[in-house]
Amino acid sequence: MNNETFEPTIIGFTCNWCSYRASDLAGTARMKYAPNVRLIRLMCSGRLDPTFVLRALSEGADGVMITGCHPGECHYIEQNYKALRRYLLLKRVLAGMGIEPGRVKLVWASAAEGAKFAAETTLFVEEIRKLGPLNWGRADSGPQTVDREVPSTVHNPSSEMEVPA
Amino acid sequence: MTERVGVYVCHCGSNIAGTVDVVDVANWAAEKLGRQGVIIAREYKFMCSSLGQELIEKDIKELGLTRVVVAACSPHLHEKTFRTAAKNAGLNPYLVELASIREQVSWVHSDKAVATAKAKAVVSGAVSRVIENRPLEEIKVPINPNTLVVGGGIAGIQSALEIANAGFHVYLVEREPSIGGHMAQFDKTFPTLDCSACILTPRMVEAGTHPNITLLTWSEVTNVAGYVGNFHVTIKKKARFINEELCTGCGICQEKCPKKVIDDVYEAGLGYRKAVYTPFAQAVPNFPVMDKENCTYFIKGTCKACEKFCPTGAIDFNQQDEMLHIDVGNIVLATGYDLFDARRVSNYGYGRLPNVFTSLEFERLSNAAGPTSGNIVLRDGKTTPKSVGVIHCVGSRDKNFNNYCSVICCMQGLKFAHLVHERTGATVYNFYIDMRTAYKAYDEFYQRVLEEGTLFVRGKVAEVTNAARNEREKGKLIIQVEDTLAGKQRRIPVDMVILSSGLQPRKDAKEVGKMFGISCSMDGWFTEKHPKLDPVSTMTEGIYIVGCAQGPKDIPSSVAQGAAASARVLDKILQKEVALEPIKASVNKEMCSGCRICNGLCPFNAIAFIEDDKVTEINPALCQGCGTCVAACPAGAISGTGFSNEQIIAQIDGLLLRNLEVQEAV
Amino acid sequence: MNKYLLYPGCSMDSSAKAYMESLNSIVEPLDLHLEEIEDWNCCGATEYLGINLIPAYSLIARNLALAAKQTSDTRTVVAPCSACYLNLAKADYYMQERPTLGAKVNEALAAGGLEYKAGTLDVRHLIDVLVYDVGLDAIRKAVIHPLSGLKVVPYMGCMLPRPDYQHRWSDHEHPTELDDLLRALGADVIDYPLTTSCCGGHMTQIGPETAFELIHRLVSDADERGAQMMVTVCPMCQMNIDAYQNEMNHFFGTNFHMPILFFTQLMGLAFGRKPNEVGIGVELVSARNALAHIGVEVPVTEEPAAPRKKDEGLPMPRRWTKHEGKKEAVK
Amino acid sequence: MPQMTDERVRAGMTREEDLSLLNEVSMKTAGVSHLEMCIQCGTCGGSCPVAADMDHTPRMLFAMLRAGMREEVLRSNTPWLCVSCYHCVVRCPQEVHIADVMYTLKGMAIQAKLYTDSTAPHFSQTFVGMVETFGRGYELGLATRHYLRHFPLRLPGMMPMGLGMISKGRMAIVPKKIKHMDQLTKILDRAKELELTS
Repeated sequence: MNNETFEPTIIGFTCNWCSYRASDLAGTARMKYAPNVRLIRLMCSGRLDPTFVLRALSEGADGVMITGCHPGECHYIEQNYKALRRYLLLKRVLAGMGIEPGRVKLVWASAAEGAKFAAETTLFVEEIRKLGPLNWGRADSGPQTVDREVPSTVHNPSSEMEVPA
Repeated sequence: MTERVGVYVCHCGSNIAGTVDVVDVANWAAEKLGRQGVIIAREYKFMCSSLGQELIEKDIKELGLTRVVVAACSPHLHEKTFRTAAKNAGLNPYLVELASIREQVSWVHSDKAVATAKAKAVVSGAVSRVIENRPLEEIKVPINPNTLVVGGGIAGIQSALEIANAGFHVYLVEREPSIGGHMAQFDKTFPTLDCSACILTPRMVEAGTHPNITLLTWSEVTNVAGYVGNFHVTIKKKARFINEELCTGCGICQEKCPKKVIDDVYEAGLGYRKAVYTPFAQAVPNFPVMDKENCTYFIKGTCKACEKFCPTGAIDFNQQDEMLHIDVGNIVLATGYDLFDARRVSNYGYGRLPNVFTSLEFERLSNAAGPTSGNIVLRDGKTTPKSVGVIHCVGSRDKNFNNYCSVICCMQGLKFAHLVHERTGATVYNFYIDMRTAYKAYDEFYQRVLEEGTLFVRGKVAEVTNAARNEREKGKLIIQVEDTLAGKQRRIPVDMVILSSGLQPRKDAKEVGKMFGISCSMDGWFTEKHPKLDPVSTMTEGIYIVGCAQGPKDIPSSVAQGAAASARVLDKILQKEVALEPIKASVNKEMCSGCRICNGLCPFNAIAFIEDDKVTEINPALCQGCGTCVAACPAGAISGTGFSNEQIIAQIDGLLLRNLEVQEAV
Repeated sequence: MNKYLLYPGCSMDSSAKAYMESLNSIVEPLDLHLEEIEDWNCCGATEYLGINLIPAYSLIARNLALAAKQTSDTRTVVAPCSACYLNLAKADYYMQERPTLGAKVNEALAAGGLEYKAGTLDVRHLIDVLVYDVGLDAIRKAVIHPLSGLKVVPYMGCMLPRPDYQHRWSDHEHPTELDDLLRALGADVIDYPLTTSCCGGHMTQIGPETAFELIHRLVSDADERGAQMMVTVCPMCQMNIDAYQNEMNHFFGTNFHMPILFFTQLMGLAFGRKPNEVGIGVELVSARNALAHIGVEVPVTEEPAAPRKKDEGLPMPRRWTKHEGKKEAVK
Repeated sequence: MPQMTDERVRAGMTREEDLSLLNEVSMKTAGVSHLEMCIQCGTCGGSCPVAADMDHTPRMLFAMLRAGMREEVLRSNTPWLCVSCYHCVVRCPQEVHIADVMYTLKGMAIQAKLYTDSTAPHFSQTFVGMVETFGRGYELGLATRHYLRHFPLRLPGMMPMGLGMISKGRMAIVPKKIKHMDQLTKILDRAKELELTS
């Protein structure tokens, strides 16, 4: 890792229909953006269990980007609204845990918005860079950690933060 | 760890190899991910080529691979290719994962070291995930061969005829008393100027008499349940107050009915009909309907003139709405469009200035069967205009109204110019922003209208006013516009203004979409499965969209879509059963606490609570696999195949390189 | 009770004092309570914005800041002048739409010990609160002397219904608020297609020929439609059409006599006030004859200068110019 | 070899600056200008009540902004004729804040001293001068100063009107001043140091 500028590691969640296709489009159009985000494809942003986010943050990610279809354009009709609700709640939970809520960001991107996906990714990387490394769950901040059991606070992906619809 | 994983890194020519050190990635995977189960890692020029696929198939057979990761392009491109390869080699296709290192890495980054490092992380994530993959089987469901077509415009008629002609049964449901849709209101069709009724009526009759078509007009779908192959549909057949068995369509009731009503639908408010009426002479079916709101008998309790004169005793004032329940395998939605309400553009004066007309009004005005028998006259009903202005883009391409281009308005405006010129000899001005005539023989029509002497002004009209500034303008409608090509503001006095209004989604499109389980775009049109490669399918299997319900389009495109959807429907019917993606949620009954949190989350009604067992169940045929309920279950009782918690968590850990023996700086 | 903070604007105690007087005459019958913003300053009209953006918005925002500080039981600021209303409303809106603008303006306000959080206040025009808060029914009830037989064209002007970022008006082009209100007073309201066309604004000052053209369009169309007077909601419109009508006539060789009054003046009359209580008589194009149609007698005051014949010499009190020179020196 | 006219030289040599002009105007405009969204439909030029007196319609001005014709744009009389009637603003299909762009162009023209007719800028400046001195508008002072400077010959013609206004008590002879003029001055002085750049 470069000592001069902090290069954050970010996990990005996309839905299969809009935002993953937006990232595909950014690729096809050869748009350049920050390389710090590693994507996980879900079928829908509604699939995002908030514990996935906590898991990512506890396992070394400095930020998590959640993306999905625009409100009203969800391929599962309205499930992205549920993602939105969970996201808002998650931010409060994070704040309660002493983690900057800005480490999690929700971005709507349609399949046509490759440019937006690229721009938002770069922007988010900058935001996380400003926040600095998270180092949650690691006593030593160094990356050379020998294969060890990570104290898993959130292993069981139960969802205590679900808001009943 | 007992899984045997093979990793295949694709060069994609130089598309990947140009930015990612593919050899390094393959070597790294073999070395660092060995403990995870990677027993072989190869790189190859083009993995998707037949040679590349054979390489994988060979390894599966010879090395006994139980999991495969292909680091190549987006799964949306070649996931199917590699899954099929695995299947050919005897491996369950769902044990293959794609790691996208082209769209998500090599094409979007330029620094080779950085890109290579990211590619390793992506491969690591895929390897961790694939180990958690489980073999899945496609789900087979039998298909009911009957089809429901909703909407009896030209798109719906076409769709119904194609399927019926192939020998399968169709229910064609139409909200209005007759099929025909907007096309039945038109006079001429661009660019060939075919008489609309002449080409449409035979199709309507064919649909009305086809042995394989059950025509349900004056009817609306009220409920849809089930899933592809097995939809259960409830249709409300509104009371016509006419006994269809007895009615011969002689028309005496209409003649005798004393109540005259403005016809807002078929005559676009420009003509009249009776309280008992068929909307037009060639209506299919030819039975009239009684308009309860306006019928004197229903209002005052006396009259019954129609009943008195009906020679067959077909009038039935006691008729009730009827609920029909039908089962179908596929549904085609051809619900059409609404015309943009031009009153909203108050600077164009529609509704305030009498001689401003909408496009649909002008269609009726110029139609030989319309209220003026085809005479193009002002609203006084007699004066022929000497000058006419046609305004394009009314309500379209405008952030104040509808953002999109309505596609047909330019050609429609040119058609109006031609008709006015031909029938009245008036001077015609057309005001446009951009002339959009992109289709076969369309631009030629533009040329023809130019040749006829229509005066084109490039500029969006600012206002239509009756505030004259001089004698020349007195008593006229003045069109104020910047002639952008001349760079000057002009005020052009005319007798008549025609607004080439845009199209917009049906006002109940959102609710209809919800009922059928499909979504609408921001603008309100139904969303297709893929804008280019699957324009008539939707995200809900077995539901198709055609014509203007999917977006503004002209008649040829609507007809083409109607036929295209039928091909998709026939394809489904002939397969006799349908294979569903096995990405489904299911409930572990042992763990379900019966809290019902998940119950309200499913827009497809796949989740049901079993009162007897006090647990929730998911109907796999209805489940679309979004996973929202999986994420919501507080007991962790719901799991989702293909995207299980285990898979996703493994992928998170893998992407963060928590799976390595020794963590490396990346 | 309807309570508001009042931002009168500069013209209300000079060129549009008839507006202020008539406004004062209707507060009591309508139970309106207007509390003037203390030490308000000019909104900059349409002039300051073209010179320097941040000072222009800071000038406007000082008023908002003062109002926000003063407000206790109302958060609504009422402006009777359309230009003031537009400036205040627009500043409030843009400071939100463009947060950097909001930040800069607040930086400037801080130099005077003030601050304003955009969105804190509702900025509304007088006729807006009369039609939508007080309501046409209450207005109808207060009418003692209906204006039946008075043929008026309602003239809304441009800065009131546009750009209307807060969506307060029935329409951008042909709003009906003024029509409805005048009808409630019993007047014969003529459909006036130019109701939101421009009176020329500051062009009377910087390009009189351009302004005369615009005034001519308005006055001639009103005349053509048989109006006995125009009714306005804006001091600038009133000023341009009233004070410059003779000049316009001179310029075009026409002879229009189209009085223009503030809607509050007609409200006052309808509520039974005397003409002199509602500022009638200070208009340069006299409304005397028009009001005679509804039996309102306006006492003869000094007649305004008659329209000048084209070949007539210019009445030119030279002494006055010198006097003016002295006034200049005061500055 | 085509001759290198001034036009050509300018077009070639200021290309880089050119592209910045649109953005510069956009940045300096209150609110979000949407200037880059213009589709050249002419709604603005068609709506404008004073278009006849403009040397370029607003639409043309926006095309020129895109083309980077800085000098021509700032010399145009168009912004000075704008009467702020907002007809174009509400009708613009692309939601361009046209009237506010006109204000921006006026400010830029004053700064660059590129306006051709000084009547309008001087009127604005005189008005602003009054406001900065008294905190309130002062119609009599404004009108006389302005007419003396720009329409001295018209002033006598306007006298009957002015007389009428004064005799009817509609024009104050003495200007009014706000109480806390010092506070307003401080605010405006600080504001003048600030610029809208992002």
